[in-house]
Amino acid sequence: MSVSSLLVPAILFFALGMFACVIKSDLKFPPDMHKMIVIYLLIGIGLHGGKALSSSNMGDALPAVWAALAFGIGLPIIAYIILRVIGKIDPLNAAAISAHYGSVSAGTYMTAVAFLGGIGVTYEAYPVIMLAIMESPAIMIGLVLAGYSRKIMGGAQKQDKGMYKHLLLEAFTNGSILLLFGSMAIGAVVSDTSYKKIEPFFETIFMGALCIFLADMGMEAGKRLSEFKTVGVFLVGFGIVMPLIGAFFGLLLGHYYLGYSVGGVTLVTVLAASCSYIAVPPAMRLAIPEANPSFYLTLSLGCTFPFNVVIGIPSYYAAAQYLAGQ
Amino acid sequence: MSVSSLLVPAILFFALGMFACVIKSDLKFPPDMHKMIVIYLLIGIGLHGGKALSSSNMGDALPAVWAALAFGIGLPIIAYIILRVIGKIDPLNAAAISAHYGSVSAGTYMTAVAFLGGIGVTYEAYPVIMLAIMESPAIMIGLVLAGYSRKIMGGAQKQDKGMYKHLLLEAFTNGSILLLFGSMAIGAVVSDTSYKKIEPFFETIFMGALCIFLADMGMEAGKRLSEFKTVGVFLVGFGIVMPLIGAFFGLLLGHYYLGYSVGGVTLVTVLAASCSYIAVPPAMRLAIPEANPSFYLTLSLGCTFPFNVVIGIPSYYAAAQYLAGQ
Amino acid sequence: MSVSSLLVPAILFFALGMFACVIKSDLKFPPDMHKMIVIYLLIGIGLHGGKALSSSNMGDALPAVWAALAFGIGLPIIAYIILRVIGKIDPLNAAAISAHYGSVSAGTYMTAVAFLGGIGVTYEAYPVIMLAIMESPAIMIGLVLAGYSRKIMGGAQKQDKGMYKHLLLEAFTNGSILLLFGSMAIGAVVSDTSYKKIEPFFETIFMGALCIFLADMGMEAGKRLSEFKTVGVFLVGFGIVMPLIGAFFGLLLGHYYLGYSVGGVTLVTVLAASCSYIAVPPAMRLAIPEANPSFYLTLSLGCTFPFNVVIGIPSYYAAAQYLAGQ
Amino acid sequence: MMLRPEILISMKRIEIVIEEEELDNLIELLRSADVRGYTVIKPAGGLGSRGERKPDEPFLKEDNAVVILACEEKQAERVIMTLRPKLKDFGGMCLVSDCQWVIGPAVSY
Amino acid sequence: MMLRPEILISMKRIEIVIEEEELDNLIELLRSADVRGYTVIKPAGGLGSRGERKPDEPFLKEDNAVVILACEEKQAERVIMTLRPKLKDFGGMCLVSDCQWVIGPAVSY
Amino acid sequence: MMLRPEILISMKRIEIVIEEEELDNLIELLRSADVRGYTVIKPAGGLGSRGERKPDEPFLKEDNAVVILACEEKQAERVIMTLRPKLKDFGGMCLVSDCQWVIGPAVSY
Ligand SMILES: Nc1ncnc2c1ncn2[C@@H]1O[C@H](COP(=O)(O)O)[C@@H](O)[C@H]1O
Ligand SMILES: Nc1ncnc2c1ncn2[C@@H]1O[C@H](COP(=O)(O)O)[C@@H](O)[C@H]1O
Ligand SMILES: Nc1ncnc2c1ncn2[C@@H]1O[C@H](COP(=O)(O)O)[C@@H](O)[C@H]1O
Ligand code: NA
Ligand code: NA
Ligand code: NA
Repeated sequence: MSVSSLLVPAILFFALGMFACVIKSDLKFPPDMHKMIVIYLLIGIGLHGGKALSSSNMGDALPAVWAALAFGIGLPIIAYIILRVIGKIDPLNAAAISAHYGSVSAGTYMTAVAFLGGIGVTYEAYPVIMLAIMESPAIMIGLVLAGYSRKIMGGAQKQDKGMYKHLLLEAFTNGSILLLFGSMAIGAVVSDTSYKKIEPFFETIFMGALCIFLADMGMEAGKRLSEFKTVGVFLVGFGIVMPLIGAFFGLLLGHYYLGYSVGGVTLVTVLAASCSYIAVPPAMRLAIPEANPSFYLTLSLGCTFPFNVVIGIPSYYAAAQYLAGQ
Repeated sequence: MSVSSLLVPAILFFALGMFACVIKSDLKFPPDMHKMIVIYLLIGIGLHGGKALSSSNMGDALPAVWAALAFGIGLPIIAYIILRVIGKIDPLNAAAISAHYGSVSAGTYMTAVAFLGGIGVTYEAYPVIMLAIMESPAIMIGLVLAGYSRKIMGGAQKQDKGMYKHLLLEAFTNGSILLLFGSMAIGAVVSDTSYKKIEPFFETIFMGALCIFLADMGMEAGKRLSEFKTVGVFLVGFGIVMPLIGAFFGLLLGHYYLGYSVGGVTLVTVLAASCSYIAVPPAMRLAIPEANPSFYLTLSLGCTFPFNVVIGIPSYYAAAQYLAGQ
Repeated sequence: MSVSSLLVPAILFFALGMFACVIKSDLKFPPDMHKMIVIYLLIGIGLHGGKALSSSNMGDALPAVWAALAFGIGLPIIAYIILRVIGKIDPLNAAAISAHYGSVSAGTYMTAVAFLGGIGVTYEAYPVIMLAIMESPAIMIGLVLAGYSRKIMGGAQKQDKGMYKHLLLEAFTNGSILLLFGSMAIGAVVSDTSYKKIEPFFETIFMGALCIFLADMGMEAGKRLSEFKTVGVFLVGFGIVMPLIGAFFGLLLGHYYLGYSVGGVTLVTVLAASCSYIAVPPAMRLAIPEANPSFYLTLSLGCTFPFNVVIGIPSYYAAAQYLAGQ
Repeated sequence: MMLRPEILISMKRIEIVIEEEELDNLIELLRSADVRGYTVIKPAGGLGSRGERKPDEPFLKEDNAVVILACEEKQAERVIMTLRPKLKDFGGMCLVSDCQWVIGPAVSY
Repeated sequence: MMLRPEILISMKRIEIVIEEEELDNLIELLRSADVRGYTVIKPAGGLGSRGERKPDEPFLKEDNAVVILACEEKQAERVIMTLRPKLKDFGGMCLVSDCQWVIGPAVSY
Repeated sequence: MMLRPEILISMKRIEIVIEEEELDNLIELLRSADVRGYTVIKPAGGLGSRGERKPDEPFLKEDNAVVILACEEKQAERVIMTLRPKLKDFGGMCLVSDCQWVIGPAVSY
């Protein structure tokens, strides 16, 4: 794998955004621009996935669903144990951070898609289902871990039931998840003629719009770098080791259980290695107000996301190639 | 006409937006996104219309102008009589609501264009002129009806002349109307080479952008559903019957007077059946402050728009086919 | 050169925006829309320039750099002398205004590119380097002129060194400049395969997006027309004569020193004739708070920009043709 | 103030800051207390007992809304009494101060 | 307040809420009364005698603007006297209250 | 006000307007004075000793931020004393007035 595969425009724009932040440039994208691009990208990814699924065998999608649930439930538990046992992190912060690692980052996923596209590698249609599924179980596991944490802390079960119900509902009515599932459904049912009409907007210009999104994410990541001090060495390290652990399981399940191609295994690995910054942070803010948001946001945006985008994706791809014996 | 013609992406995204609102999802598009897409769509529709007109015989456009004026003046009067005589609605609310039905909904028009495009039906260039023309007379008829209402209510002619002048001016300097007319003029005069350069932005990706607009409109429509109670059964019914009355006249004029093709008759019918939510609501808010905005907004956004988008358009198309003896 | 070459959509949309403002239409684009389109256009222009440069001989770019520095330093000095000697403008306002004329307007440059594209004229890759370079020296010359002005006014050197450092830094970390340079670098290094993926977003739809930007700029220019009174006859005249002086030097350097084609000379002339409204205004606001912003903004947005867009570009092109003996 | 009572009326100014999600509930409550005028500013950021909120931070989706209302003292007491039982849930803050309403605009208090 | 008069000056705080369209007229009026400092927050929503206004509602295009200005009592009287004849047209509300200006920033009142 | 002291606490309301770029510095300062609650509204426009600022004007990039904080008198003195040396640099304005905190929300002052 040559250096040039790193020179994917999307990744370079991410670096540009981070650079702007590091040299304290006054570059700033309007906050609404971020929201708009996220909406656009989620719909685009959903439509594309739905279209691909409509021409795949839906029965074959089931293993992907199981894998997604396994990641969504298993990875937070592993993360929680590491944070508690090795890091001696207090239970509630550990619970909040862990939940993020059961979930996925649509931005990382899209960058991986751009990466694979840039080197001309194809992939299965199923990983996008995993992307859509994985936010919800992570939120619920977060709730369970928080409840467990509160119990071992001996505190009163302060959480009122109303909030639990609210959050369970939220795990399914969350705007981003809905947009992803909804567009997937739309992509699956519309005719080819209809799809052709919206393809220029949602597919042809997608990779360019992704560049602007990643420049913005680069600035967001850059902002968090300054909080590495408050977060501490252990957590920063965790933000790099945990995606590797996720990637390990991703490679295993992707290759041996799901039996996907190199491209597909790469995407599954990226999903397992990535960590949420869309649906989980606000949910944890609400579910575990005692936890410090700058911990999980710094880990998610400042460590894991940049690590995956710049180093992770090409490494996971190389590992997938190795497994496939290429 | 098969069910699949309903599966136009734009309409599905409208349904998705409404669904998000009904299940109380936290999905929310930034308010500026709405404004930006409206600006983009109006320019796109104008340019496309202008280009089409430049290769048509302008003399043949005149009947379309007469039809537009007939709708703009006739339909509000019919609406006012129904609201007053059958619905016993108070005069000022009746006047405000009526004005909306003389005008048109660019969103409905564009959805109809997407619908026709999806099933490969062509149409004349003239209906877009009607679209541009119809907002202004509706506002003026609204003023006249308001004046009449105030007189029959025996109240002092509280309306000051300054405001009338302001509103008449507004009917012509209104941003949306200006954008539509301006882009139409630009589309008509630029060379084909120049047009080709801007076509990818304003035409190729148009249908995709329309999907996002309709998802947003779906959420706006969904918000109004909860106000059906306050609005009452009669008005909700009116919001569905009045477009059918408009459609009836639209079909007649489109087929017999204008002599358009099935596609053209469908568009004319959609114009007659649709009701404004861009230029007329703020004008009526200013002209008839006594009227309750939640009445006309609920009717326009919550009843007539969804009805036209989901049920109206395919029905009007079927009726146009029937008239054409196909 | 026929009238039809003026009918470039971008220029017509500029006229439409100005018209909307003059007739006091309520047309208003969301402020964030302006920022977003500027970000998009700067990235697009940078990528395109970088790509073009990567296939050019970088050694040949050096003369363009010298020309850019000559303009950036020479033109503000000429402007300052004219303003002081002929216009009797007070030193600090003269310094602030002058700095703007050493810089460039990306909007004017893009309109010129659209103009050349519309009539099928090609151009060199180097002018885009000049575009990126010219903002910074102009800001620094502005600082020097301000220092000189303060000295001749006999006032205490009130400027603290912290601010100077801040502004020098700002001249290089300025968001717009960074975006332009960054995208240029990205455009230069990415592979052709990668570039193809982002081309639809950053190139294919560029000219259409430019139209919306220019409609917005037309409204901004229109707003300034009403301040012609306060600015006075001399300054308004200066806003039209100064670009001609710049154009004169632009033509000379473009044709004789740089030896570019007609298209390239036109672009160099446009750069020399245009005046900044992106990086320089906020820098001068900070560096010379005593100067009246409505002076330089009115000149830049209300006089020079419209003059260049509507009259300047085609004239500079005609002059470049004349020089080339065509 | 040297201005005469034909010009100024003594009133209370209530200023409430709560999370944006609760705004609809607050407004319903205000209406149930017959409030006829209020002003809403949002989004707002801030620091409180539940940590920091930044409208610029796109990842936490937490904003505040500021509600300002002017009314007569009697009405102010009623508003506060209506709000009190809910203030614990709303969080944020609720301030009351004295002010004078300049007579002129239509009465909306 | 235990703070000494070298630190605080007694002043008036005027708070005006009007529809955004009238903001330019209001500011012109303030300038004609020699006001040298004010702060504008917009868009704002609210309820008043002319119904509800919501910046989020894209279909009615009705917003408010909030103007806050601090000035000395004499100047406040002048501002109010200048505003009064127009307040009926502007609608909204205009409140006056006491405040203290912390000495430090450049004098802009 | 007829309301009893179980309901209202006398406090100070501090209202600061500065340019947005200085907001982070101001907040750091407030935190160094142990402030536990504040509200930020931005962008805001205005007029002051350094001319006009308009968030709508995309070419000058100059906005203000409004910071409101309620605290007890003691704390207010401390805040003001912490702010004072920096007020000249911040510019803008800083007002102090009396207000009453309606007891109910979690204590964040
Ligand atoms: N003492 C205070 N002064 C000003 N604003 C406050 C204060 N306390 C709370 N707030 C505002 O109320 C919001 C919610 O407060 P809380 O519910 O305590 O987290 C905060 O984000 C602040 O905007
Ligand atoms: N009593 C009040 N308290 C706070 N704001 C008010 C009050 N009355 C009016 N307003 C504000 O002024 C705006 C215009 O009021 P009006 O002209 O009465 O409709 C309203 O939308 C509110 O934002
Ligand atoms: N007297 C005042 N009343 C209200 N706001 C003011 C006043 N003076 C200054 N400001 C605000 O503070 C900002 C900065 O002021 P300055 O530093 O004096 O230019 C202005 O743009 C206004 O928003
Ligand atoms: Na994960
Ligand atoms: Na109609
Ligand atoms: Na120049």
